Amino acid sequence: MTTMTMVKALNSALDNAMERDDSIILMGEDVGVDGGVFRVTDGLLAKYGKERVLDTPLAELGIVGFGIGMSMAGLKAIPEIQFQDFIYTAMDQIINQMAKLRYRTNGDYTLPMVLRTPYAGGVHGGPYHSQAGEAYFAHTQGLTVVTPSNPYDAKGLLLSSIELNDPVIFLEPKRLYYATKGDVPDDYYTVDLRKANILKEGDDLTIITYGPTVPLVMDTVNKNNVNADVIDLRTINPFDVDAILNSVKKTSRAVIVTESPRLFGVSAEISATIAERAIDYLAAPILRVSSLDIPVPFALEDYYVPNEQKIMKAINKVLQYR
Amino acid sequence: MTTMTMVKALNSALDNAMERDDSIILMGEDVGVDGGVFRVTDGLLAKYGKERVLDTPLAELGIVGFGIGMSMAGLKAIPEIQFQDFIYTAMDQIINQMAKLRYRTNGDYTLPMVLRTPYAGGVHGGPYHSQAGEAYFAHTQGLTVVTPSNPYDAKGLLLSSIELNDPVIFLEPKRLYYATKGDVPDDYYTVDLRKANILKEGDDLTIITYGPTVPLVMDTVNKNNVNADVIDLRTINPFDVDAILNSVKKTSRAVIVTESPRLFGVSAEISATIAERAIDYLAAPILRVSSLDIPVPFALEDYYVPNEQKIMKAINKVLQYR
Amino acid sequence: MEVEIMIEEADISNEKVLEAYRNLVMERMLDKKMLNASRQGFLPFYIPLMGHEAIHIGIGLALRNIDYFYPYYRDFGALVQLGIPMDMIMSQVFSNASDNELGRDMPDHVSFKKYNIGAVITPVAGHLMSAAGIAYAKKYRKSDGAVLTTFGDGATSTPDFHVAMNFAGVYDLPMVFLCENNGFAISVPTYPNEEGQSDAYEETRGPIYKKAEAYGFEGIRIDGTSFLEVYKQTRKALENASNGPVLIEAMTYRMGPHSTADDPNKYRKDEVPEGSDKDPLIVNQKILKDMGILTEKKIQDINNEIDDLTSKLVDKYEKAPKPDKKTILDNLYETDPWYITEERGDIE
Amino acid sequence: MEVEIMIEEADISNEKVLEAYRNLVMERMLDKKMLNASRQGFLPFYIPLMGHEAIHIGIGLALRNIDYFYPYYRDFGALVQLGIPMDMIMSQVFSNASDNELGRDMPDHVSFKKYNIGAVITPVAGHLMSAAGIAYAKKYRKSDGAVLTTFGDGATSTPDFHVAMNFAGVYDLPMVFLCENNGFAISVPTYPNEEGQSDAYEETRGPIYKKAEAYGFEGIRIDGTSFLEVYKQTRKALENASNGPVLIEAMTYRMGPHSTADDPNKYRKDEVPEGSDKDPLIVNQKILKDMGILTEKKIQDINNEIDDLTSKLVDKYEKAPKPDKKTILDNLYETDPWYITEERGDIE
Ligand SMILES: Cc1ncc(C[n+]2csc(CCOP(=O)(O)OP(=O)(O)O)c2C)c(N)n1
Ligand SMILES: Cc1ncc(C[n+]2csc(CCOP(=O)(O)OP(=O)(O)O)c2C)c(N)n1
Ligand SMILES: [Mg+2]
Ligand SMILES: [Mg+2]
Repeated sequence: MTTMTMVKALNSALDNAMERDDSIILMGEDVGVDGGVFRVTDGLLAKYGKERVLDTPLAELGIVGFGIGMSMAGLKAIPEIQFQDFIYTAMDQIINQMAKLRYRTNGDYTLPMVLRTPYAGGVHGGPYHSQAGEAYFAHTQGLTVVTPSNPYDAKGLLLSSIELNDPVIFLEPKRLYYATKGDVPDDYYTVDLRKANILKEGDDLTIITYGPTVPLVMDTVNKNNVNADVIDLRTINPFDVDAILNSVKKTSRAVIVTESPRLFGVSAEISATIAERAIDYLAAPILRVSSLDIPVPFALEDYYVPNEQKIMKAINKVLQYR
Repeated sequence: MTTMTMVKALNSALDNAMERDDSIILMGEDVGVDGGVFRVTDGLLAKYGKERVLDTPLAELGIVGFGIGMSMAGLKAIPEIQFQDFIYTAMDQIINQMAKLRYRTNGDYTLPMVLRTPYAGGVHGGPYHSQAGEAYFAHTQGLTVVTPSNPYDAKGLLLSSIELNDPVIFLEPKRLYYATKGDVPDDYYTVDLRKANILKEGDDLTIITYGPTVPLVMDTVNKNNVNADVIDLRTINPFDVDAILNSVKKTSRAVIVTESPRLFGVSAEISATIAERAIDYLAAPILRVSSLDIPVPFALEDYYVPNEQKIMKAINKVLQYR
Repeated sequence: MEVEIMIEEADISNEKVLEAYRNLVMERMLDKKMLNASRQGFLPFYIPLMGHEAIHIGIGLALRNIDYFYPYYRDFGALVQLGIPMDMIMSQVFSNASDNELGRDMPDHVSFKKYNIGAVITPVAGHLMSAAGIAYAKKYRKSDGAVLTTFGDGATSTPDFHVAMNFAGVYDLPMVFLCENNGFAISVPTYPNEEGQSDAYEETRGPIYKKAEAYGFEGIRIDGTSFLEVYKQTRKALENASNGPVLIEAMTYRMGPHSTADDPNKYRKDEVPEGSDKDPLIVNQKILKDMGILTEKKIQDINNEIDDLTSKLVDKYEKAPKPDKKTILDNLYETDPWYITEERGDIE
Repeated sequence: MEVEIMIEEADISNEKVLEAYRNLVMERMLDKKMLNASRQGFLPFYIPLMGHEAIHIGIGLALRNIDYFYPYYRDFGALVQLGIPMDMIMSQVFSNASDNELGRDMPDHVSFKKYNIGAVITPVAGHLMSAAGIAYAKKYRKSDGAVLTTFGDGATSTPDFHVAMNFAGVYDLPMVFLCENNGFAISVPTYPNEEGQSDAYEETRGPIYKKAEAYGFEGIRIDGTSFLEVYKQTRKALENASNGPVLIEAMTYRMGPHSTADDPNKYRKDEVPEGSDKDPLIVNQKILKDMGILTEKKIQDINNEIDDLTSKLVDKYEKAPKPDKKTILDNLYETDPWYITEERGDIE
């Protein structure tokens, strides 16, 4: 057990996995000699060599496609996209090849691979280093979309993702990379991909969140003594529907907090699922707290993202609703 | 006024617009000499010449990007993507340049352009000629996402889209291209992009749908004597929130029908909006009818899409709910 | 990639050449009959092959059992020549219950992993980076052989072509890129028209084979109407691929429509009519006659035999049962998520 | 494109050359001071320029008032040389309230439509097809001049590079592609390392300037450390662009980190230290001395003058007010949709 940042926890996961399994190959821009722009792959080139840690040309389409081919051929690729904002030239590879390969061949080919990428805000990177595009992946049938909220989960979820025999989009909330440290086992362990984490129990309402906004929600709830169930989804698709419904049936009130813009985002699906399956239990509207429905503005990012005030406004509205 | 198919109505819209405005340029694969694989651009090369109707190399990224540049320079580009399924190599251009240009430059550049593409099923085209990916565009801040459901709207909405000083994703339900004919004025006219179309009024429930599933919903409702408000959204983003809320407040029950898969799709946003703003009026769960949450299977497409039976099941469940 | 191997070494004896010719005739005849099946509604969609037969047969001859083949949608004959069981090929084309893909993908979009054959994908060039990744796996595992991947002339305009060629160069991948240049991407000509001949712009100004230089490796242009030429050059490229990639531009003409949804009269005059000098069937008959392998009589005998065989084949697969609708939700993930389990309940 | 024109014809008199040299010094000094501002927290992010100055000044000299310029993020000095008001440039870099973009985009991501300058975009090469479209508009409208677009060496690996080069060839666009080859894309070298020197793979095997041949037009390699050379070659290319596109590979070295988030010591040794023979500042001082335009004394005078000027400039913009948060929801669409109107209520 060591106290470490999320970056170190992810690095440790990759190291543990690569040590066990020589079919694992990393690839991406600056992941090798440089050790990754956020240092997640630091030291791995030195340890595993340039056959297993590949600096690539500047082409996200190539990074993802190279990984797909390797995984088709029995290796296990872990490509990195330097910022999620740059993933879109690879979108055809992700939606049309990666996500559909198992289904369209009826399992003739399977595709165990983990596409890692730092995502969402927190580094004041403007419209192209801050995007929270999880909804694009969540709506793509065949992908598993995971996002950790703390160092322990980061390592355990990454190792579970590597074990999965299906493609994973692993979204790393870059605002949490160095934000806090946590106790993380040095050895190999996994965290169940299909189970949400109930971070706190309470009777008055249910707050559903994941990834980058989890610490914000916990701080807000603790500081304001909110008596809430707080659910960290961990996996966005397939999400843990039982954890959500059980809690909402208990509390009758729900608020969903995400960093991505609201419209047509992941929080809409959570809300719709509740509205479909637990309407009789509801005593208040289902509210969503999110970023504004605009691109991420460079200078005004702080006014763009959800904050304590906005979350408390929604909580109070839901709690006071009669 | 002429009775025509949706294809002809779209062709007529392009013809009317190009006649008026020599800044309009069409481009895409096989849109010129061939007249488009669905014949939407038939005859336009002969009439307007190869400077205004451009056959392009096989690169969706190029087709969209070329259009963006032209529209930045004061022209009005109307690129065509041959099938929506192939749009993803252009996703970076769409999400990062097209959608954000006005916002990130604070209006220094504006981008009047209409990206047309045949979408959704109906031609038995399998996983790559049938996708209904409207959710990807709806979640992209800065885009206007339009989809017509009949020949009259097709022409009027396309002309409104061409008039707009912002980028439009114009999704043409290919299953409706030749399905029915309708009366369409030969002259120029527009249909309001931000107003939903109330196709039918009724007191028992509200059915919200758009584009490819509109005729199916109308047939189902008529055949089964369902006493429903039927709302055709026409524009998915920004959708007409008042039309939805006014109706649901009247009927207390809502079913949303889309051809795209359900999870994290457009219907989730409609449901969430209702759950957020009209919960007190609801007498039943908000249900969604959609395609299955899988890629489109070639041989079994008929079992994949929504049908009368699935829609009636949801309607009956909502109506009988106590 | 430890999978069962069926691809045989090509022993280019006269018998082998004659067998290859028979396969070429088979492709031609099957093509017509499948086109016909499509007109009659047995096949909702079909991709014609006429003009490509010599490339296909040549590829089939060239591939060794150590190689991997990632085809595109217009490579039917290569599969036949490789010796993939006809039952697998035909079941796929007719989307039957016995299709190993269960009718999930379009006709000609095969996936034969156990024969080291990739999963054909519709988006043009969408497989090229997958092929590169497979080539990297070969290199990493130090296994023998190379990867051959095919694509059309239109594919060279795509993002994927550029990126895959560049990766192949940078990582020195054991890989052969084979472009089946049939002169058109649907209606768009590969190269500039003669002045005034058409109002279509073209795919590109640079000759395709020369594009390899941009990535630091060699490109060659070959005659794609002679299967022996295709065999020879492709085999050589595969054998040398351990020294790095090669691009081959095989020249031919698409003699039919692009697909059953296409009408070429809208945009071109047919420059290579069936039975003309440039028709690969005629070209190869002439070559084999000159070699003394084929006679007029033999041509007739083969025609009669294959006509019968292919009629029976198409007849059989036209009528075979389709996949059960209950299978529709299988194999999205290894383990069904809750919503797939729920949706199974909706498939009655 | 009827917009106000500021870009002046370059009259390459000695005065003009000296003014260009002053701008080069200004770029060098501003660069240091802005880097410093970034260390002190006044600039959250900054893209260093050292090594690129001669390319920038040369470009600024070459562009005519009939041309359009679509730059990338590392072209600060070109804007200065073009005569864009310093207030506009500096307000953008410091994301101030007077920035015409209202601080929406990152430093160096300018958008100056009225000066015929494109909106710089972060995704590498994401602007190349826009530049092609703008070139098409010029051609369609039969307006004079050409489009110049710049990008790094890493950009040549992208999908966008290939597609834009191909479109430029096919439509014979009046367009100059200028690659500022500084040897690195962050940590990845452009061309193969000498054996064993580094464990990094490279961007490409083919020399960049030769890639133009794949698209049917000409590519040239030039010395990017002499602004007169860059001026001459770029001007010539712009003048000839009505005959079709050109690719220019301008060779230099990135003397600083990639950005303020980067530490080059992690992956390379500095091969061109400041003040060394290959430093563009030194290179151009030497050239101008040889031409009799510059003396040691003059160099010192200019240094002193510009040092003062740039200090005041940075000081001023460091302290200028930031955009009002109330502006945050402006200009997503021409007409606010209901949800934007609603969200305005949340910005108190
Ligand atoms: C990315 C993409 N865009 C468009 C299409 C539609 N389409 C299918 S085949 C084709 C032309 C391909 O031409 P070529 O590569 O020359 O191959 P050929 O069909 O001539 O063998 C087009 C445009 C597609 N399948 N994928
Ligand atoms: C599509 C994309 N991928 C990754 C990045 C992150 N990134 C920013 S600059 C850069 C390197 C660019 O190198 P080059 O094109 O040589 O330009 P230079 O910065 O050296 O001037 C990278 C990888 C990006 N901005 N866009
Ligand atoms: Mg072709
Ligand atoms: Mg560089």
